[in-house]
Amino acid sequence: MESTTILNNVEEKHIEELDTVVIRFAGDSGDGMQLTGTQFTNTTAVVGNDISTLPDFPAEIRAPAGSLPGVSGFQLNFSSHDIRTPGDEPDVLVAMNPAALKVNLPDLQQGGILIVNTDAFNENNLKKAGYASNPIEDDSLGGYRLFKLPITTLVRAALRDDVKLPPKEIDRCRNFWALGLMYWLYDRPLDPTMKWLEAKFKNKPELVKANQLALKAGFAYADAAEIFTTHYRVKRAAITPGTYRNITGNEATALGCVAASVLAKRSLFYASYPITPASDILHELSMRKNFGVKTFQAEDEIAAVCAAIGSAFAGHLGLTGTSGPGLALKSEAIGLAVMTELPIVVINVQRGGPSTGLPTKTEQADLLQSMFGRNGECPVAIVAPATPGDCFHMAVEAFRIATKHMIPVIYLSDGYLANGAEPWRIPRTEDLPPFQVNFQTDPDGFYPYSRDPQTLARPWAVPGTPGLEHRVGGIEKQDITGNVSYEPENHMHMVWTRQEKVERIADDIPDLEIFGESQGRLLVVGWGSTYGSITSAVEEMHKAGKSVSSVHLRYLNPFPKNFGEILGRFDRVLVPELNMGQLALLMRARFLVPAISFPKVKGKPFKISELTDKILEVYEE
Amino acid sequence: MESTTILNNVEEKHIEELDTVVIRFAGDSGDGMQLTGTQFTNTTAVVGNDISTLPDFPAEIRAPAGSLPGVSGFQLNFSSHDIRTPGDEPDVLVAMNPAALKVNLPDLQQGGILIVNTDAFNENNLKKAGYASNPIEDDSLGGYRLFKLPITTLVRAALRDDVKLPPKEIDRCRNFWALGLMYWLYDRPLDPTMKWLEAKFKNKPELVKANQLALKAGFAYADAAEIFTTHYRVKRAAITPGTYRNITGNEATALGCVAASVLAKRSLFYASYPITPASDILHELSMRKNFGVKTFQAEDEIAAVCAAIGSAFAGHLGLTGTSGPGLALKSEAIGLAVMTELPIVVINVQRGGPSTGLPTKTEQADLLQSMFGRNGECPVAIVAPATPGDCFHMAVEAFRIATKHMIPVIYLSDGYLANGAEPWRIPRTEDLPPFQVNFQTDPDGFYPYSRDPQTLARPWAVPGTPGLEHRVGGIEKQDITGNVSYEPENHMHMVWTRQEKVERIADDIPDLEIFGESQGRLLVVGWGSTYGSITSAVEEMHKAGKSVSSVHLRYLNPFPKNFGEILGRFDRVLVPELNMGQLALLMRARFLVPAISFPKVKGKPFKISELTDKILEVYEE
Amino acid sequence: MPALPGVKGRVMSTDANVNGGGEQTPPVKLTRKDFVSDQEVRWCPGCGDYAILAQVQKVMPELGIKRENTVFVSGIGCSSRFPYYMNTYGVHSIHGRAPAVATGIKAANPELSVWVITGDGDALSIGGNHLIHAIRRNLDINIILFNNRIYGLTKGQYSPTSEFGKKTKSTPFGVIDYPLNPLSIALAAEATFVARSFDTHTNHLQMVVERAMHHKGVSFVEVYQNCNIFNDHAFDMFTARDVRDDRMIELEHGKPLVFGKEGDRGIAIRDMRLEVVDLNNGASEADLIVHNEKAPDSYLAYMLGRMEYPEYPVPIGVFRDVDKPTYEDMMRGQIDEAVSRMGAGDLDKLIRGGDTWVIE
Amino acid sequence: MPALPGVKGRVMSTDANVNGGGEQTPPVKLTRKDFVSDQEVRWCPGCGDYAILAQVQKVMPELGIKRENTVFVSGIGCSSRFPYYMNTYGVHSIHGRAPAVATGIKAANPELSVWVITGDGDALSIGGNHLIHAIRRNLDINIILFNNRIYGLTKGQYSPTSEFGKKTKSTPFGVIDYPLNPLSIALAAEATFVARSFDTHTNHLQMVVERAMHHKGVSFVEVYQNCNIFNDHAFDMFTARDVRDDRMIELEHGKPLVFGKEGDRGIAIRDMRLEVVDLNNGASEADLIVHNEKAPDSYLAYMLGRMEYPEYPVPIGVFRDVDKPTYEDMMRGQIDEAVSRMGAGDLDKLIRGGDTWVIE
Ligand SMILES: Cc1ncc(C[n+]2csc(CCOP(=O)(O)OP(=O)(O)O)c2C)c(N)n1
Ligand SMILES: Cc1ncc(C[n+]2csc(CCOP(=O)(O)OP(=O)(O)O)c2C)c(N)n1
Ligand code: SF4
Ligand code: SF4
Ligand SMILES: [Mg+2]
Ligand SMILES: [Mg+2]
Repeated sequence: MESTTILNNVEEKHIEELDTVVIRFAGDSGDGMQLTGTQFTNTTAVVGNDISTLPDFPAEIRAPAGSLPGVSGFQLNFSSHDIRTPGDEPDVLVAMNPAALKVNLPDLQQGGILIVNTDAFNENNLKKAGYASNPIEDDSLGGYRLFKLPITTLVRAALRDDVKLPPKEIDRCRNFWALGLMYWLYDRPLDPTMKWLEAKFKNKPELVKANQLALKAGFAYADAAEIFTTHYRVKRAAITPGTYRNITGNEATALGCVAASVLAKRSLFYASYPITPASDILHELSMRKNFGVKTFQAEDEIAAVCAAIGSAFAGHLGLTGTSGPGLALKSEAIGLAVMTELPIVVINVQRGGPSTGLPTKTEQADLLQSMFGRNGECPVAIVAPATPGDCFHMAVEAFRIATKHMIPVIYLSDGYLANGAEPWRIPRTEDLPPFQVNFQTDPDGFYPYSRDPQTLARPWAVPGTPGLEHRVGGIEKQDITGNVSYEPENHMHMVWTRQEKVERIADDIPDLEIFGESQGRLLVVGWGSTYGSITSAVEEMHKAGKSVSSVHLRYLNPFPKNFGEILGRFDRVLVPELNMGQLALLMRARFLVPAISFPKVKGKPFKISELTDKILEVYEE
Repeated sequence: MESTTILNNVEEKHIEELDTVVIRFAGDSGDGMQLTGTQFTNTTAVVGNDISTLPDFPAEIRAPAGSLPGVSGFQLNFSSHDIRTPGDEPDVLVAMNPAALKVNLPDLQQGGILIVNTDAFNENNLKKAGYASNPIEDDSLGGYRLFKLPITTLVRAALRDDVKLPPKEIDRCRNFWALGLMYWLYDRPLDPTMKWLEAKFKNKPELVKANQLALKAGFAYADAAEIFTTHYRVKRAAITPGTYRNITGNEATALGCVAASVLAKRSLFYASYPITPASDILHELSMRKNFGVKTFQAEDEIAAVCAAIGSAFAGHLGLTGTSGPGLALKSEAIGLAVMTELPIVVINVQRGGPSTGLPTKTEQADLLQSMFGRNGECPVAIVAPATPGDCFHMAVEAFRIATKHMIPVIYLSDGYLANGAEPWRIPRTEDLPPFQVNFQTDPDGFYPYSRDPQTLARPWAVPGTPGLEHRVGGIEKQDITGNVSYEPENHMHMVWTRQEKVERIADDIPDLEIFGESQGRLLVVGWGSTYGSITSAVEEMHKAGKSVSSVHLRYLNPFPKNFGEILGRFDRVLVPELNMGQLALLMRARFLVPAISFPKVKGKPFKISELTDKILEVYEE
Repeated sequence: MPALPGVKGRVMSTDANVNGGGEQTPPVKLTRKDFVSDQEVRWCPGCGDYAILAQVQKVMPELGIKRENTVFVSGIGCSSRFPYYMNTYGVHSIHGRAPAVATGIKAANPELSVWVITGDGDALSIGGNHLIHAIRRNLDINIILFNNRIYGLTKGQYSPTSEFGKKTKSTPFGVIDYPLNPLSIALAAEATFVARSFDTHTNHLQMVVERAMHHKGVSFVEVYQNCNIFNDHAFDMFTARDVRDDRMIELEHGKPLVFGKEGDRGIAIRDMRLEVVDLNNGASEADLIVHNEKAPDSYLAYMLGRMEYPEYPVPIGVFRDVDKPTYEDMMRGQIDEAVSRMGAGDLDKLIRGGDTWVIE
Repeated sequence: MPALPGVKGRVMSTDANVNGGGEQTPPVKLTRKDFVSDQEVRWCPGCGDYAILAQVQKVMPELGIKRENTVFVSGIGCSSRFPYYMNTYGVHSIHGRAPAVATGIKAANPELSVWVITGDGDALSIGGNHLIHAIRRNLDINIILFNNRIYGLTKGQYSPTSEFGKKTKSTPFGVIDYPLNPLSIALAAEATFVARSFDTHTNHLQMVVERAMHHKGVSFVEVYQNCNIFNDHAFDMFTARDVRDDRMIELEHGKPLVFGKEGDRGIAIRDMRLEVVDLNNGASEADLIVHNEKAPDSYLAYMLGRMEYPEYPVPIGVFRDVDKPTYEDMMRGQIDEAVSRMGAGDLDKLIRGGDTWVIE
């Protein structure tokens, strides 16, 4: 096959084995860096490495070309063993313009490879990036292995004769040239991307040709040019066999909800008001109409959750999704769902707060809002996926719990999971745990608030069923009959019942699994999107022979049954969170453990190194 | 004076000394029981007893006459020593109809005095009240000292000759007849009420006459009739000298806000959307236009808080008020106030929840919503008045803190404080602590987010001031400049700064005072409206020689500085709350103390006896 | 793989009962009693709400809809207690949100007959936005707004329909907000059916409720309702029996706008203004506007809806009644189209979507 | 006792500066530059927002309002970034709530010139209710709605003004909601000033902004704005230079409704419908509607506001401009009245209100 032949004729050059590489592609929004990153990812997946990726979009507003806020980046981490994060600091940075360099250089490792498109380092762009002098001319970049390539010029040269496209279009092939170069550098085949281009531009043969030429030209240039003496090989990783795909958290969340609908044999009704970073779930689900999925773009978040409640009353899987500010707006209506004991799922893709905050950045600061952000004693169940792929599984779980226990469930994703991607081993439908959803149909002895002895769930009796006519609402209900009741004892009983319904979910969820020894000096407790970095950090501690273990919560209300008991088995408990210590607060209150909070609120995930440093500090103390 | 003469000619009858009496007047909404209660209260105040009262309205919807939901009650507790609650169980119940009897009898003390208007116990009314047989005929009331009086008949007889009013009007004088009777029974003068009637119905002499006659008739009847052999006297209490008035929590809250406006020399802007039990604050403030108070009935709670924020930006004292469901709706916008660091006060008169819940009942279940009910890390200051009169003081405090620290303050009242009344020693304006509110006016070196070194407050720079033009908003701000910033370190710094601003308020509020010994076996911790019952219960423990003390929090975020240290001095900590343990959760998380929660969520305040029982249980354990 | 929800037979199994109990089989004739729930009615004696409840309960059986296929949804307010008194399915939701809840119900199960009961505060104050959006989407739901020009449940604050200058608990010095006209708002929100009636005009009220029910698409009905506790006699000056004929006008499709005891006055338009003309001197029937519910534009309905006493007679009846595809039908249509174009969804295919690779 | 806030001299010390720097003293002549803030403008190259910003910054100095007395308030959206670029006071509030924030500012300090900048989603989707209530209260604020018929900031979902059937990120099968007409909504909400212009028509846009500013009371201005990233060419089919004259009509008070390159067409009304008539055959100027901004009723404005291309030319200009007392003036009036009736508030008197008794 073509690629191998290419690979052969480069054997002369020195090849070095690496087990992990972190690359970041950075350029202007218009430079197609996301595409470049995705292509490198897919090819790398095919080669059999483990991968984790993280795109870094500019903030919501499109910024002027060449400006700092306009910089778009894509980082990927690939390895011959399994990895769980996109990596702390890139080993390689490809910077397509000065702004990209300015924004991303601080992250590049000392001595890291730095590839820049010199053609873009002109007067104007340097000014936009706020460079007084040209960094690639002065020697401010001494600390890196700088490769200065006139990419634009080279692309034009390569395509001039064979391609009939306007100059503008030709220049837009730059990113594939850079991709080709990186393929050579890390010994990847070209043909997956060659094929992809053919499929992608089926009806634009000229574009296929142009980009394919650019790709090959980049590869050939690296191969021929003197500057690259070495290239690198990363062995395939030992990965569980199966069919894989790359998936982002938002994609997985949407797919999980569709799966729940199929498994439960109930139509999915998704009501949402667009908001970053949750909007893609709406976009994804709105394309799934052939699954009977109904999507409703509401006038605001309150209407969205209310419509979801209405659809649940009518027997659909009622779903609404938003981000922090939207969850705040939904809080009164979620109380109605608690009172009417209807099964809805509320997706909250957390972002930087408070208020409008940092809409495109990640954060975990809505846990306490999810627990307590409603008037009165108003408990709901809360789940949180740990990885992009886990979003699929936990979305199914959210609906399983909501429908079995007749209770609203809040599902806490975040910006990092939402846009981050990882290879995901695709499950087969028949392997998915089906779950039963039964409607009451028998009028005999029917009471809207009669209860299942195990779960205390009330029956789901939907309009259209003769003999089950009943009224629900937000005023306190008499147990069993569901009639309005202002009776003091009944109120206490119902407050207790709603609380107890949540507690009993603990019988229905898996125990926590401990990563590492089941007891010891330090336990690291995490939840949600920090799974990757925490687990990697703890793994390093294991390598260093430290008595450090970790547990990761995917069920936050109620807690898994064995949580308290596990906490008792460790001398110290450390809780890293992308907030000021919200889970830590709940743990301290519930178990009276002196849990140590390790907060980070910078709109970014934890670096493994930040965690290992903190772990050692607490460990040694 | 007239009363004395009256008092004289009853000397023959036996007089008994009591030190505390609890009376409840109960009848149909139409029977004027609230008025009767208020008159007895005022007269009793004049006589110099200490008093505490609690009205008990029917739920929001007017129910049909004679029905159970239509029952309206008014309880008052008066004494020769100082008291803090309306009392647990009435010694005397006046029931004007069967429904009133049905609803209120369960609370009456065994052997208590029960006065009923037999004329109202007809077929129809008995049916409406759900009585199979007539309770005053069968001997189901054996356990009480029952007095059966044909009040309607007696009133008609008394007024027949001298009053020209339609029968309906005449019957409506029943309540004053009953009042007269009670005045005799508890040895109160008639003339305050006589005078009040003259003032009240200035232009309706016929009504004055009718009611005065009824009042005297009731008094004379008791005096003459054989049935009452004894009457009672309650000595004047030793009360701090001063001018007193009765005041409800909602009145005091409104007055406190007006006072803050006068003290700070800033106009008050109150934006609110009506909701039980907060609406009276809007009604009260809308009458205060001559103080420059601007009231704005908004289209909803969100508009209300946003308008308050706007008014604060423009230099007014921005105030909004609501109850639990409304606070939920305001949560997103409160985040904007936190981000823009503008001083607003948010009044939340808590009611039974969740959702619509029990709108007319009291509860303390919005503490955690107030702490955490917003997206992101979004701290605000929280204060809570302890008594109706304290509402005045804490409202002033709320504005003092908000304006000095440039921060939103949530003020947690509840239905019990809102409608409950107590004699309030009226402060003199010159005795009130004035507080300075300074606007920035000097453009020199002005930055919208520069900070006061003590409080970290930013300057209040209002439109209309030349040279201070600046923009604020909900996106994360760069410290000092206030420019939009997505910079990671700045975000962490600002999250910390907003938190630290709240913490530093602790330097600016009084330490907790301990009621009882400063250390010992058991500390009872309360907050808000439970002050009266907790303090009374602890006082009983003191009488019983138990080592029990109490502290009462009126500042909930931040906690007073000495709180943690005090907790350390007691073996056990008990936290009674009208919720499922919300303050207890905060205490356990913050101080890791094994605080024991004593929850009551029945829409009613604690009875002193409930507390003493629980205290003893925990004490003995 | 399992049967696909919402695809096979288009509507999901929830609806089975609906179809099972389906419209096909001739409905059993029900009576008013069948629609009376076991809950004690809790309005003030003399409240206009009683009359409206009675008419709705009366009309229901005549419309031949089944109780089990009927859902009443309300917000919060005295009027919003309504669903408790109907022996059908019901949701007493939260303040202002009934249209949104109803949207979810109707979109989920288009076979249901969905009714929204709301008040002037519930619908036009806190709920104004949901109202206009539910209307513009033209779901086939029936919205009945009980307009008593006051907040009843919270005991007497002014509402968006309260008269300018009115003194209420929250406006001791008088209202300074200009009131909203519910009909104007509904029409501006592209309503396909707009009508008005009042509590004590029983036959007319029945007629309007029936018309609303029969209209396919959103129906907006304003009902003047007397709150005898906090806003008594709010409408008497034109609804009182003795003055009614001279101060109100009943709109009828295709008929000229005539009113008055003697039927001797009418409404004409003269250089872009509506005018009351006297048929006894000068004007003739030919000058009068002929009412047209079906006018493609909402101009006429808008104009008539803005007539107010004393300048004009207060109009009641059906202002507008035109047909447009409903939201739920189009939603279903898109699903059908998707299924026929892409085939019923296959979960395995879906999750394998995009680039995949196999690790052995 | 301390001076009473908001009473002595009516407006509180905050306003001192305003009065101090008062409208009395002839304003220093400012230039466009004075209104340009130091913040880098962050819209996509080619966005219509730039043109609107430029016109507003140009008009401001000509209106002679002071920077320090000007406040721009916005919600969330691309358009809502506007206040950052104005060197005045500003609040970039939260999504949909700008009218409410502006209400608080204006009511607190009526001396300020308050502007609301909002988008079609911000104003008509999440913010619809605040918009209509701010309008009906007739505060003297100027609301400019940037209508690009799309959600720009969130990258391309449909908005309440998006065309029926339009394919967007959230409607791959096409929009099934019927769009709202912003002018209809504003008029139904009792607006006293309603106008429309579009981004590239600089002089006209300036004229409209100036008119809005001079109108005492709420001013609602819809501006068609091109989002060249997510909804490019949305308005070209009638705003493009070459077709503009034939497909749009500029309203002018007191003038007959004439349009077309040759000015040979006009708008007439025939049995309750607007009609495009040809002046070259049949119709004469006399048949045409004469525009009247001052019409006491909003009928005409409502009708004209509903004209849409292709059936009609798209109207721009001032549709309605009538006078009504403003909310903030009436609020102040009630305060003045209260003070003159009861005397400036005395706190001691107040808290001693009601029955008191003395304990020695
Ligand atoms: C979120 C929220 N805000 C406020 C209230 C208080 N509230 C209940 S009903 C109502 C208005 C009632 O007026 P209307 O809608 O006209 O109904 P009516 O009682 O007159 O029939 C208000 C303000 C509430 N229940 N919930
Ligand atoms: C409470 C809340 N919900 C949703 C969002 C996300 N959001 C921001 S702007 C916007 C709509 C923008 O559209 P438009 O108002 O037309 O402004 P444009 O960007 O088109 O100028 C949305 C949905 C938000 N910021 N806050
Ligand atoms: S308050 Fe008014 S609207 Fe409410 S039930 Fe009573 S009469 Fe009817
Ligand atoms: S997305 Fe559209 S509206 Fe927003 S800035 Fe870009 S072009 Fe303008
Ligand atoms: Mg009403
Ligand atoms: Mg837009």
